[in-house]
Amino acid sequence: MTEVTYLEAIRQGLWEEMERDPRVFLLGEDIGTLGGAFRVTEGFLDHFGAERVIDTPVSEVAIVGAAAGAAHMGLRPVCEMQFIDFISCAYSILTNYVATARYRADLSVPMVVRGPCGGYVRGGPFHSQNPEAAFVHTPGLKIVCPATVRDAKGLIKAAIRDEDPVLFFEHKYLYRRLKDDLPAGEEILTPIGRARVAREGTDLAIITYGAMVWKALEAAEQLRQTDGVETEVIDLRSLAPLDDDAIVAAVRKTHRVLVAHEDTRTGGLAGEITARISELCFEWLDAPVKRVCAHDVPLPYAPTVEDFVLPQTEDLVNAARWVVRY
Amino acid sequence: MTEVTYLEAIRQGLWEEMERDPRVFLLGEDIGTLGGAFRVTEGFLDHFGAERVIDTPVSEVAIVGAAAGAAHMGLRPVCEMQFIDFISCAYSILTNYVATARYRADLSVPMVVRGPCGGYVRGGPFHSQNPEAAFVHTPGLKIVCPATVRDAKGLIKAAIRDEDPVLFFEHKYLYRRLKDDLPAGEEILTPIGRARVAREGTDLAIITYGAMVWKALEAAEQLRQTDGVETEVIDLRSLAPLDDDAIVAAVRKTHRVLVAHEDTRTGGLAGEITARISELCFEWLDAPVKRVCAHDVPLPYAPTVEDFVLPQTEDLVNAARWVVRY
Amino acid sequence: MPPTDLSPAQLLELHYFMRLTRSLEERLVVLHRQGKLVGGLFRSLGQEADSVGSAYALDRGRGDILSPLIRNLGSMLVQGARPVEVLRQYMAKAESPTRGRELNIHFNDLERGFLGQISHLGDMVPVMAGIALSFKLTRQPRVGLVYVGDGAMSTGAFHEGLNFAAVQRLPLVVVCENNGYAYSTPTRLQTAVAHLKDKAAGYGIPGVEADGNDVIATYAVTKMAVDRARAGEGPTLVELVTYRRKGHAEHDAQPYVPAGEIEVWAEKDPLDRHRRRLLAEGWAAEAEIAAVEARVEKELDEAVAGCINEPFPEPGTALDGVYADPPRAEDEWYRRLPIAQSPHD
Amino acid sequence: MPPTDLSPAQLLELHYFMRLTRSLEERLVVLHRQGKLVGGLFRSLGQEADSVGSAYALDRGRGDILSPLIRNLGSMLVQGARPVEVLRQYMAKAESPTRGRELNIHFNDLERGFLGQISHLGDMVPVMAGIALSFKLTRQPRVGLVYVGDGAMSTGAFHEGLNFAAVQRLPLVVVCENNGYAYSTPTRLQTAVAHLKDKAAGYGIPGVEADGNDVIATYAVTKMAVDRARAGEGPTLVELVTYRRKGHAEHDAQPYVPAGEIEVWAEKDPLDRHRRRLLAEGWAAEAEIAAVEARVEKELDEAVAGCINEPFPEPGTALDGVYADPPRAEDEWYRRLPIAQSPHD
Ligand SMILES: Cc1ncc(C[n+]2csc(CCOP(=O)(O)OP(=O)(O)O)c2C)c(N)n1
Ligand SMILES: Cc1ncc(C[n+]2csc(CCOP(=O)(O)OP(=O)(O)O)c2C)c(N)n1
Ligand SMILES: [Mg+2]
Ligand SMILES: [Mg+2]
Repeated sequence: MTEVTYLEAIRQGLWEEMERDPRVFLLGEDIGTLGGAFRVTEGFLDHFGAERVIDTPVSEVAIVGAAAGAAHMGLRPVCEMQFIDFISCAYSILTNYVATARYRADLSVPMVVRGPCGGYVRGGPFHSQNPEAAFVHTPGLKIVCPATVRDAKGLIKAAIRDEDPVLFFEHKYLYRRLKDDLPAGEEILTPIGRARVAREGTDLAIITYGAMVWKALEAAEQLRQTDGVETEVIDLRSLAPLDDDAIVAAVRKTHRVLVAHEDTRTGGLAGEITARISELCFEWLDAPVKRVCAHDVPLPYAPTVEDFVLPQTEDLVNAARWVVRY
Repeated sequence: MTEVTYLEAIRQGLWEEMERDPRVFLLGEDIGTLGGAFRVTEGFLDHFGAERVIDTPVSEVAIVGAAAGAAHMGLRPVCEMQFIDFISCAYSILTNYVATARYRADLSVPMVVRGPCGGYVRGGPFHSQNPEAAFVHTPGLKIVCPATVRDAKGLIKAAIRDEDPVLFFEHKYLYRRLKDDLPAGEEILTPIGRARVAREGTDLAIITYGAMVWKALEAAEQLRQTDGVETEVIDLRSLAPLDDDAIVAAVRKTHRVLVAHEDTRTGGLAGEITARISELCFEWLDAPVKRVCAHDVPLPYAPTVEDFVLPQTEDLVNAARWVVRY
Repeated sequence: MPPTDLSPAQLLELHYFMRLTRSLEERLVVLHRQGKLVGGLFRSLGQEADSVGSAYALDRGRGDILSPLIRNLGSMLVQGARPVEVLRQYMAKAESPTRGRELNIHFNDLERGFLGQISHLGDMVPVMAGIALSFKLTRQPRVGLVYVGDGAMSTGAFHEGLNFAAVQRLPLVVVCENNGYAYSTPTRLQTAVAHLKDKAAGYGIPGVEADGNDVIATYAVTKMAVDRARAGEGPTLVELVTYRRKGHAEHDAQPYVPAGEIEVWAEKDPLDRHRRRLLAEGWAAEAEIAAVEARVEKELDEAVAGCINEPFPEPGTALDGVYADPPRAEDEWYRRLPIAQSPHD
Repeated sequence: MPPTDLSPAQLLELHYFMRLTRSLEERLVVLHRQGKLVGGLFRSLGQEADSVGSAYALDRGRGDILSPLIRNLGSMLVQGARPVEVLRQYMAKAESPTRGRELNIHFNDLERGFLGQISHLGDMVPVMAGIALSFKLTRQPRVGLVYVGDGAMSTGAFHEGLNFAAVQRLPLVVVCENNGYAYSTPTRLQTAVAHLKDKAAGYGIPGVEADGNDVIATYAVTKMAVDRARAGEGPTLVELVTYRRKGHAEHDAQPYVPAGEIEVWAEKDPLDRHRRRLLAEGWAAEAEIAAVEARVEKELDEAVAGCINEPFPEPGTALDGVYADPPRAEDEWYRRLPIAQSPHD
């Protein structure tokens, strides 16, 4: 067992897959000599060479498009977006070309697009985004968001091995703050499409993902201590496909649900989850499903306003109390 | 009163605004000499001249970006996307630059992006899209989807007069199929943000928008005739902002709701509406809110498969029966 | 002596492919008028030489791959696409290569060497750059070729894809069909350059130009670019100057075209030209050419007969194959109604 | 005689703006080390001449507008941005031009003639094309200028925006700062062209180049482009060759830079050069220069003192101004808790 950071876990996962499978290669801006803006691929260029670690021009469409073409030919490209905010530049080619390729043309596109997402880091409106909603809406893409060190490794490896395109959103707040022991010898693979019960509880479930899992766990602890309320926390891990069984199980167990995410509310993924709950287990609800999300504004960067806009642990506690008392 | 098509209503709205306000100008691909792929701007070039009706290169980012810049300077550009499917190319500049401009930099961006959306026309995966979900998720944009001839005119005029960027999605299935009498002298303006009760009913509400309004009305008529069920149909008209009051009023009145749209289900707008209902009027529900949307696949083009994938009147009838009997 | 490395048999085969392209489109016109097609019909009348000649410069045996745009039917036929596949696509048949999912010539077979386009112009450039990248990374002496129109070159995707290919010196040939228009938009409203090949300078790659209505010239200029790519010297931008004699699609009556322009170009018809040359140079006899033309019509008779009565796809097939896993999308709940039990069970 | 139309006073003013840029950044470095800044710090050390000289070529009186990128602080100062605004931005103060919403030099004042960038590289090119379009449509003799880096030129947005501007012959100047790197990526991995100005050919516009470390040269070359634009002759691509002597941001220790490279460029420091020249040519006396430099420091002392203790914005201001109407975004329900009544009421 060695303690590694969330970032190091991603690094290890990439490294192991590149060692295992010569078809895997990386492309992105500044991933080679620099090792990436956050150093996720530090040392890769020296070890794997410039053909497998390609420093590209500032061209997200080219990165994604070239990855798709290479993937058709049997390679396994992993693209880095320097910040996930720039994936928007490749929105069209991802949703129109990549996502539809298998369906419309029987083309395989086993590729991964990964990059740092998320706020709480004073990054402002263009270095803090959570772009999952638009992509979850796109049939043909898979999306994963690891919350733990273990899943950071397990999901990047599973994503690379998947036959379909996977977007891998890694939370930059967790990069170096989150540490955990990972067994040295074990091959860690997290199945895509399966949620995780991050904490067991009976009075209320908080369904969430990404860095918000940790806020939910904090809230759960506080609720136990101050209110005697037992909160179940579901870490979705995979946003597409969603794990309906895990969602339904949590609702049946607790009858009261908060759906939480860091992304803005309107049109965000929490609406989808709420609708699924309504459709799949309305009868099991003792209270309305309520959402705890960011306010519907671009994310401002001054600490006071960023903290106001993004949901905080205390907001989850407040909201949980409301739902439990309902 | 003269009978005009939905397409002609948009044309009239554009024409009147250009006559009224010299700041209004158009830019897009083939909108000049050709008058647009669907002839919405036929005759505009001759009347208003090449400076106010600009044929652009095939460059959606340039179209939207240039419109934004011109809008900052006090002009009122209206961009045409030849098919709304190509708005994806401008996704980044729309969501990052245009949508945030007022918030981050106090910049006004009074511009409209309009274009033909929607299926049922054998257009295949790239000429049938309904791109609203990703944009409804973007604070700073307004989105309207007229279902009627009157609103086609009233909303394009309101969109042009709005101080903020408005996406105007016009349904190509309705272009020439839908006709209605419009009063000649009257100035038609439909307020953005306000839904319309398209049909009154007490047993069930179908909340929808765009071309699906007409399927809902057909379904409602069938349900009355065969089941004696009275269906209320809400035509949202404006998707951002959503008219929460109208949604809540329909739920309070009918206690049973279908949310329907032509776009695919997962991550679509119906999830958002379902969540709002859950949050705002859970107590008034006698049945789970259910969604009637397209299947989660890219839209295929052969008639059999397109019809299967898209929701049909009969699907609404079936679904309504389920909800009513619940 | 032919002006290139092409044998008389190959020069005749060029005629075959051009004739096949044109006749296939003519069949489609008839089927379109009969209401048998689903969706629009896109013609390449007058541009057959540029598609056929350029594709012919690829080496199918070595696994070269091209990606056509809407007016490059001819290039697909050269790569082995069969007329019946095209007919099925246009008629949205269950047996069509995309099983009725995608339109017209939007289909592919990487084995035969063609990748299907999507509608969004420009995207195929970075994708083909990726295919060329795979050739480079796996050290295969294969070449990729991607078509762009005068219009498609204005897209950001074109720019990013070609720039990337140039920096990486990928074995990619970019063939730009300058046919005077993008839908109704004349080239002077599309770009301020005098020649589209001038755009090569912005990528640090060579730009070359040829008469797109001369099939031998299009072959020859593309062949140079293909050889260059195969030799590891990177991309070339090849401009083929031609003219779109029909509307953007069949429904387009070309009101925006100045009077007389089409007629001028009809004079330069690439099939007529090549046919005359075959005869004049003695590369083929009238009877041989006639036999090729007869063969085209026979093949097309068979192709039409072979698929005209085929059914549309079964509705339920629409849910297959969005992902490898899960293999089938969820059937929406409302389609599984009426359900027998009460919803409360 | 100065080699341009600039008077000695103006030549001294160029020194003032360069010195102001550098000293302001030096103040920011100190504040950064003191933990007073929010977010990263981006330097333009060694590039002050290109920003200042090019912006100086605009006519503020006529309402010319520019759009800077991250390393064009100098250009904003020329257009009238005040150091205290920059300091407030970097410290995310409530009184900052964006009220703590956007980072560093991402702010604007169209009256003074600068438009704030967003992070997404390339987008400002089409937006500035739109501003230039408004000048053309309203027949105002104004000019727009947009900065791009060697990296930003690889974006699709750059291509689409510049192509559109060229076709429309808009009064737009595109200044490309070739500073050798995009973050860690050297220009040879960014493009295959030898000179970035070569990219002009792909748009049918002139491309010109100047020594970016010679403030007079950058002024002169940009002035020509500005005059051309104002005369209705369309865009020019101006390449200014310079070098980024600091990392991409303060946290970047530039491990990717070959040894000795920075030192070579330090020799060519634009401030030293201009200062020497002012003296050598007799355009300014040592005392005058010293007075300018003292003025800079004094202004900065005041600017820092004037804002250092200001507060961050009030949290609730975060909801204002997403739209003109409604003026305020909804306060999320969970923030309005705990509510007094039972939720059943
Ligand atoms: C990104 C994008 N925008 C708009 C369109 C609509 N469109 C289809 S074909 C076409 C014109 C294409 O012109 P060109 O590239 O010259 O090809 P040609 O039709 O002349 O062969 C346009 C604008 C599109 N397909 N993709
Ligand atoms: C579309 C986009 N992709 C990626 C980035 C991340 N990024 C920020 S600055 C930068 C390098 C910019 O280099 P250049 O344009 O040469 O400007 P310089 O920093 O040298 O002034 C990159 C890649 C971005 N801002 N926008
Ligand atoms: Mg063309
Ligand atoms: Mg640079």
